[in-house]
Amino acid sequence: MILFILCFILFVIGLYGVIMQRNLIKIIIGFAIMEYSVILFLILIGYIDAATVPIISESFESGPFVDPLPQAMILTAIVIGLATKALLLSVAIRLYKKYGSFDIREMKNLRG
Amino acid sequence: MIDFQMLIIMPIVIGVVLFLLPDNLKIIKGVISLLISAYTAYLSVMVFSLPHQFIATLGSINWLYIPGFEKFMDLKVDGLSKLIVLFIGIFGFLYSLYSLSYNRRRAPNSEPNHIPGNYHTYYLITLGASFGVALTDNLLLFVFLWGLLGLTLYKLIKGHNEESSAAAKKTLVLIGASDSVLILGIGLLYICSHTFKISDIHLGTTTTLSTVAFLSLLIACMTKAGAFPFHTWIPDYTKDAPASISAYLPASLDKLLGIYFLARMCMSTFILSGWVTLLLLIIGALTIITSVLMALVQHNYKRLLGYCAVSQVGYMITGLALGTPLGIAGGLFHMVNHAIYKGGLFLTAGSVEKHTGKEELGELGGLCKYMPVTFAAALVFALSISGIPPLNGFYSKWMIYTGIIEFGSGKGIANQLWMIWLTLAMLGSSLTLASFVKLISGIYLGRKNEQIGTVKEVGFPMFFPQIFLAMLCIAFGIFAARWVIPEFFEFTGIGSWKSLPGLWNAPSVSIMILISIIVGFIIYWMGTLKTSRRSDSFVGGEKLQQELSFSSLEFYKTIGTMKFFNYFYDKANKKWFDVYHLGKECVLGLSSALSVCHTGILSTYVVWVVLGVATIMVLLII
Amino acid sequence: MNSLIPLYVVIPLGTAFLTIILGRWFKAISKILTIPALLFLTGLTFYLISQSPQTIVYRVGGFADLLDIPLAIFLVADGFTNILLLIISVVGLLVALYSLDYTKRFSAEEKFYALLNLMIAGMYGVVLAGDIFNLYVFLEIASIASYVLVAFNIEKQQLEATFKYQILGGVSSLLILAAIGFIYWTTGTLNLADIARQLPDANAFQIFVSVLLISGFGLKAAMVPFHSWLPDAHSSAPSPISAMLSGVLIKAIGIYVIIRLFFNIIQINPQIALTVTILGTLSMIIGVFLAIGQWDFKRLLAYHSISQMGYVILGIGMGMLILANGGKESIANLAITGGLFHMLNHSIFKALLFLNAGSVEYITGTRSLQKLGGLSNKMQITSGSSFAASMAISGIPPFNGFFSKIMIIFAAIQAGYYWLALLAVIVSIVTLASFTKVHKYAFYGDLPSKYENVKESPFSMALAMSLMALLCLIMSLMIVPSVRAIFLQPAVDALMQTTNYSSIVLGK
Amino acid sequence: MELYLIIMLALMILGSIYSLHAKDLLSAVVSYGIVGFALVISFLLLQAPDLAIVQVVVEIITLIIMIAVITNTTHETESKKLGLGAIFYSVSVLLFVTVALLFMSRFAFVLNSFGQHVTRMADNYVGSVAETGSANIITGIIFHFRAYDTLGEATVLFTAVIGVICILRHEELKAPDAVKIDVIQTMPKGMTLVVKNICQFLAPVIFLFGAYVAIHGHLSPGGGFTGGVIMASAFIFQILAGGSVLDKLRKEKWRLELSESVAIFSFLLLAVLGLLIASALVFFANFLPTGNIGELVSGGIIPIGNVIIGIEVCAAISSIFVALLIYKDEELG
Repeated sequence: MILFILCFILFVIGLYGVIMQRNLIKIIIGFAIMEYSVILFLILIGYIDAATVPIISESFESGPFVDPLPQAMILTAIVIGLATKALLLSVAIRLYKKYGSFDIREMKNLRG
Repeated sequence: MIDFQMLIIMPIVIGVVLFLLPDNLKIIKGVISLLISAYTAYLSVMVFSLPHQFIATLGSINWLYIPGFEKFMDLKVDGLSKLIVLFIGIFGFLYSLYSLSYNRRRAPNSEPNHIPGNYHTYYLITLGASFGVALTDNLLLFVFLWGLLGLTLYKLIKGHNEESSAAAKKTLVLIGASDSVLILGIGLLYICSHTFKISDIHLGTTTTLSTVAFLSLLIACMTKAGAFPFHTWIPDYTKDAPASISAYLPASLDKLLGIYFLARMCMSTFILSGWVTLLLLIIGALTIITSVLMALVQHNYKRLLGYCAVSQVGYMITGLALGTPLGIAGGLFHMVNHAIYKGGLFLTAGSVEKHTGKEELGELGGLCKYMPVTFAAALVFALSISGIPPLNGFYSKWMIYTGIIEFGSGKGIANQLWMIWLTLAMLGSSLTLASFVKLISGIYLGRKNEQIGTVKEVGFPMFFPQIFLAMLCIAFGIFAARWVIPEFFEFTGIGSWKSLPGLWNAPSVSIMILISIIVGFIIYWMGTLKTSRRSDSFVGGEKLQQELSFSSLEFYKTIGTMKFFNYFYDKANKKWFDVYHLGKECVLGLSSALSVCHTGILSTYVVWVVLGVATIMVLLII
Repeated sequence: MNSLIPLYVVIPLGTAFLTIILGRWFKAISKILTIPALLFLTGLTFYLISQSPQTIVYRVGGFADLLDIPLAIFLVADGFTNILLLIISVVGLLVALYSLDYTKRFSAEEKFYALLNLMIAGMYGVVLAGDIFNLYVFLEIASIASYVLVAFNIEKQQLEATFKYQILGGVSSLLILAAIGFIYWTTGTLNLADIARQLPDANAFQIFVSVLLISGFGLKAAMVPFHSWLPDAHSSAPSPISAMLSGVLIKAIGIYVIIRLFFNIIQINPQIALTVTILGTLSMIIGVFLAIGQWDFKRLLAYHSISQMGYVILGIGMGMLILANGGKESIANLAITGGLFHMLNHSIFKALLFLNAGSVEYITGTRSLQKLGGLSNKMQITSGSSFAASMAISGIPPFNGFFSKIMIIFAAIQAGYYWLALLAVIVSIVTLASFTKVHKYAFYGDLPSKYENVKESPFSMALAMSLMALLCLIMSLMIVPSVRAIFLQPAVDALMQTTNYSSIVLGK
Repeated sequence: MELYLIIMLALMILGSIYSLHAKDLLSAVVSYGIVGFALVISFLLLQAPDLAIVQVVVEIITLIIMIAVITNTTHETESKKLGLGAIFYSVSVLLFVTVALLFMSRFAFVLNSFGQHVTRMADNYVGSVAETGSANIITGIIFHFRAYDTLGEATVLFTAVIGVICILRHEELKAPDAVKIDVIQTMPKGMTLVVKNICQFLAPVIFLFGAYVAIHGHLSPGGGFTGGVIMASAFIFQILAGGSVLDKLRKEKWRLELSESVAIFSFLLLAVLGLLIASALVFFANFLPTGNIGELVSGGIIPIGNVIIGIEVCAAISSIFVALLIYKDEELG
């Protein structure tokens, strides 16, 4: 259970970063950390004691395997995460050009 | 047997067809609209001859038949709705005729007229929807058509400048709000009675639910008819809308329908309890007094007429609130009379406006020579609205006064206070007289203002409706006692006129009316006192008319400087008594408070999410 | 017929890919492909709806279930899905039509259409998904496409809006992913129907997952207090995109999933139902009060989206509450019908309003209401269609919004939630007030001298707006029982028979 | 085993705390990298080699992109603090943590504890993976049973790439080819000769390795995504080390964009072919013979899918990078 709690703490740190940081890049980092914690959480779920890598092989006895489904899901999630981060970074670099800084506090034209 | 469903269907369908025609066929559209309204007027006369309690359904028209929908399409003709249908038909035709000429381009030197686009479409849809409102026996169809009326009302005023678009906005907001409240009321009514059939509902206003339902419906009626405190759209609307539309909707149809529905509620749908009666009487009295006080100080004649239109609603509500046969009959009779003379007044105002291009009393004067017919009609209407015998306004007011006195003999708080209602009603009548002396003298008497160019009498299409309505006023007045009022009782099924013989000859009421007329002149004279002295020193031995024309201008200042009134006028100018304005202030205040919270900072937003999740968790953990 | 279901995803995706491949050589390819593709899908949707209401279950890859446990990813199209398919197709088609002229001023036009198609494909994928992870993936497609489209013109405000939108959208995606993890933890399955069977009865765990899902999808649906991204994103985006976001996206990836999950998958639960209803009510009120104070045309509309979605959620949440508390089914039916009807209506009139705002902005170059005025004579189609949409959203007859509004209010009254009915009425009044404000400042009043020579917007924009205004009227017909039976009733039935979903989908 | 994981998690927590508190953005990014690599090791410990390979390469690429962004903009972080707001924010987060932990403690006992996972759906996949002919169960799942998800995933990447290209496109450019940009800025000449030479030698090897991983995805750890990311890294190294001219980069970007879309389109075609060829009109039918487990030519369409996705991912990630470089030249240079 401690693993899950640590995972949750990692999530909270990421969240805290997103909330408290003023710098766009650091907000993105905080967001990425949140994402890591969720990814890790799913893999932790799928782990089974004394199970092997889910690859069928003739050389050694196959199974029991760890749950392959979360791994398949996470493979997708990692790619999605990469896509999101790339997009965020490209927006950040554009924002830097427009505002001359990475400070999110200055970006409040849209309010009210 | 006639297809009186066509009353509803045909104007709406033709209206939509006209919408599809190109806009530059204005005259053709006008003629089509006139023909349709003539046909519906004919149909409405036919409906008038139908037997009582006639039931039909809209769904009986083939192409409109929708399976499973018939029950929402019930129509029912009874005495009350017949009466309303007849007058809607007449007004629809007259005003359509009037519009033909009124909508044409004016004299080149005057301002462009502000006739909204697709005028005839909305005119006809209004007509059909009004017939529908009067005839339907299903609350859902009722609310649908009722809402449609609000929509056309909005589209029939052209927001050509800041002021008129503000008026349009205010109108739609108030009417739309009352429609929403109406929906709430109908929902509550359904809970109480488990039916949408109007004629099947008979509820006491004893439980909270039914009282709230009644109040919701009441608000809808009051807004539509224009009673205090929901009346504020009417003066704004009448000031900026075309005169034909002011006559058509706020002065005639909206009054007819609003009071019609109120009458239906008071007569059959609800059994009023003492408190509700008291509430209605207070509303009635307040409406009479506040609006007529406002009317006194207006210098735009269309606005003045708007305020007077509101004031008269007070009489109708008072009459209906009494709950006695005499009171209800008086209220309904007053409704009809009012629709006639107030519609007529707007028509005459429209004629004046079309030919002079002026809307301020101070810029006009002495038109009686140039527009004699209009002047004569206006005079009849003005005398009628002020309750001068033997015109129709006198008789309906008289019935209401008698009703109040009769009502006073009953037990209950509202009954005990009958003196107050009577006094206020009579005071209102006096003030109405005062304001109309001002109107007539301001426009028609006195010396002609040089700024106005040549003025001609209006053409036949405008001239005929005015005369016709004036004749109606006179006819209703002359034949009131012998024929109109007894028929009225018969028709609406309130009771028998002959059962109340003792009241007709009550001399006390006649004396009261006389007193109120005298008081009215005194008030007007008091108002002119100061200024005539000043104008004396200015013009010397000129004619009396000139003093009058001057004093009508200065009237506002005189009344306005009286200490007691001064306070209220001041507040009224700041819109303290305007429900719309108050609501607007509240909503905008709340809005800006919420808006401040949206700081535009991402961190805050994320914190909201976090707090939101936490709050939901806390709520669910318990 | 079943095999036509994948086309919903294949066709927009194929269009998007082809657009990028060929776009460099054939400039017009994006337009030539997009309109017929969406037209075809619209036709297909009507065909699906016209068939007798039955649930179509499509197993991607054709793998049969093993030991009663699904193996393939399911695509499920039942009555409720059909409604969403209808919304996406029709609004998508009309917005694409509108864009034909609107995007002429854009650079990288073909990418705009590619992204639009991707977003549409993502939304189709979400509403068709019968598998929670597949739903997540397609949700991401739709979201990421929308992130980009919001900032398509790379203006300062757009970038700012998209950054906030992305961070909050990302947080919501993570919440959803975590919820999927939790669900997988206990049930060991991803198939929605299977989850419905496996998920334990109401307990703390189920509620926790519900909280994650409510907040995750609530963020996508912009329910208060998760709404803060919406006004920024929807007002900054190019107008056709605002129309798609407000008209379709928040419904397809937000409201739809919430309704589907809490009716059919997670056992109906009074606490959750109450929470959803409260959130709906809050959104309804706060949204409208924020809206009325706005001076930015599109921002005002954006806040109304929050409010109107609150209306939808209110109707459906009440239905859920009544069902969960064992109240009268007929009232629940009315409430859900009202909610779904309003959702359908909102997609049309809100999309139309955004298109109107876009048209005004296209012609005058501003969307500040204070700088506009008197356009009703100059831009008759825009002002007329905007009038229809405004009256529809304010619930004035004979437009469609009136009927759905009346249904929701009546349902609230009949169920005994008088206060909710009162709030709904107040919201409808304030809505009306704010749209009369729009009309007063944008279309009525004095025409500023610099707009003396403006003309109506180009043909395709005007056509799309007129069609939508017509739809605002025509959709009123859905109140007619026979029409309702075709369009709305299957959806309501699918929701009302809460537990039937899994048995129908799994075939027993 | 659990202990190692705890250590890794602790490392991740420390790394993330430092990363969020570092004054300099570069060190923040680098310590963020530590978090990512700790995650890779955790994956290895958790018997997920596929993920570990993908994660390590994705991590490197993310770091490269981040560093590229930072070097083109600023290292500085804002020194201003949040003031009173910070207290409110902290309290809210604390509240959230407390409530969430309280809530979770209420149902924690009903969940399977770590390592005691009970599979349900996955049993079926493991049981029937033999029919796919794929030795790697994960590849079997993502290209056979859940190939539809993979289509979605590839589309997400495609969308993001189109998005990045859109957002980083030249602002003044109103129509893509109408205006010729006058900024003909050259890339830096690349790195030193030694690095260049080594890269020239290494890049093809890395590329080949990536291709190998992609092609053998159904047999060994890795697959289309993994292989694609590795191939992309080879490409990126070459550009970084060798340097390139803007015009050439533009052509490169277009080529990458094209190959990416062609690849993903052919993946879609592969899926639709199933719809057309398979008798039952099945979307994503594996219509090719599946062969025997362990052979290279087995698994039906799985290897084809792997290769296509490999190309798509490679092109996608490379074009993100190239788009960044072009942006740097056009807007900043």
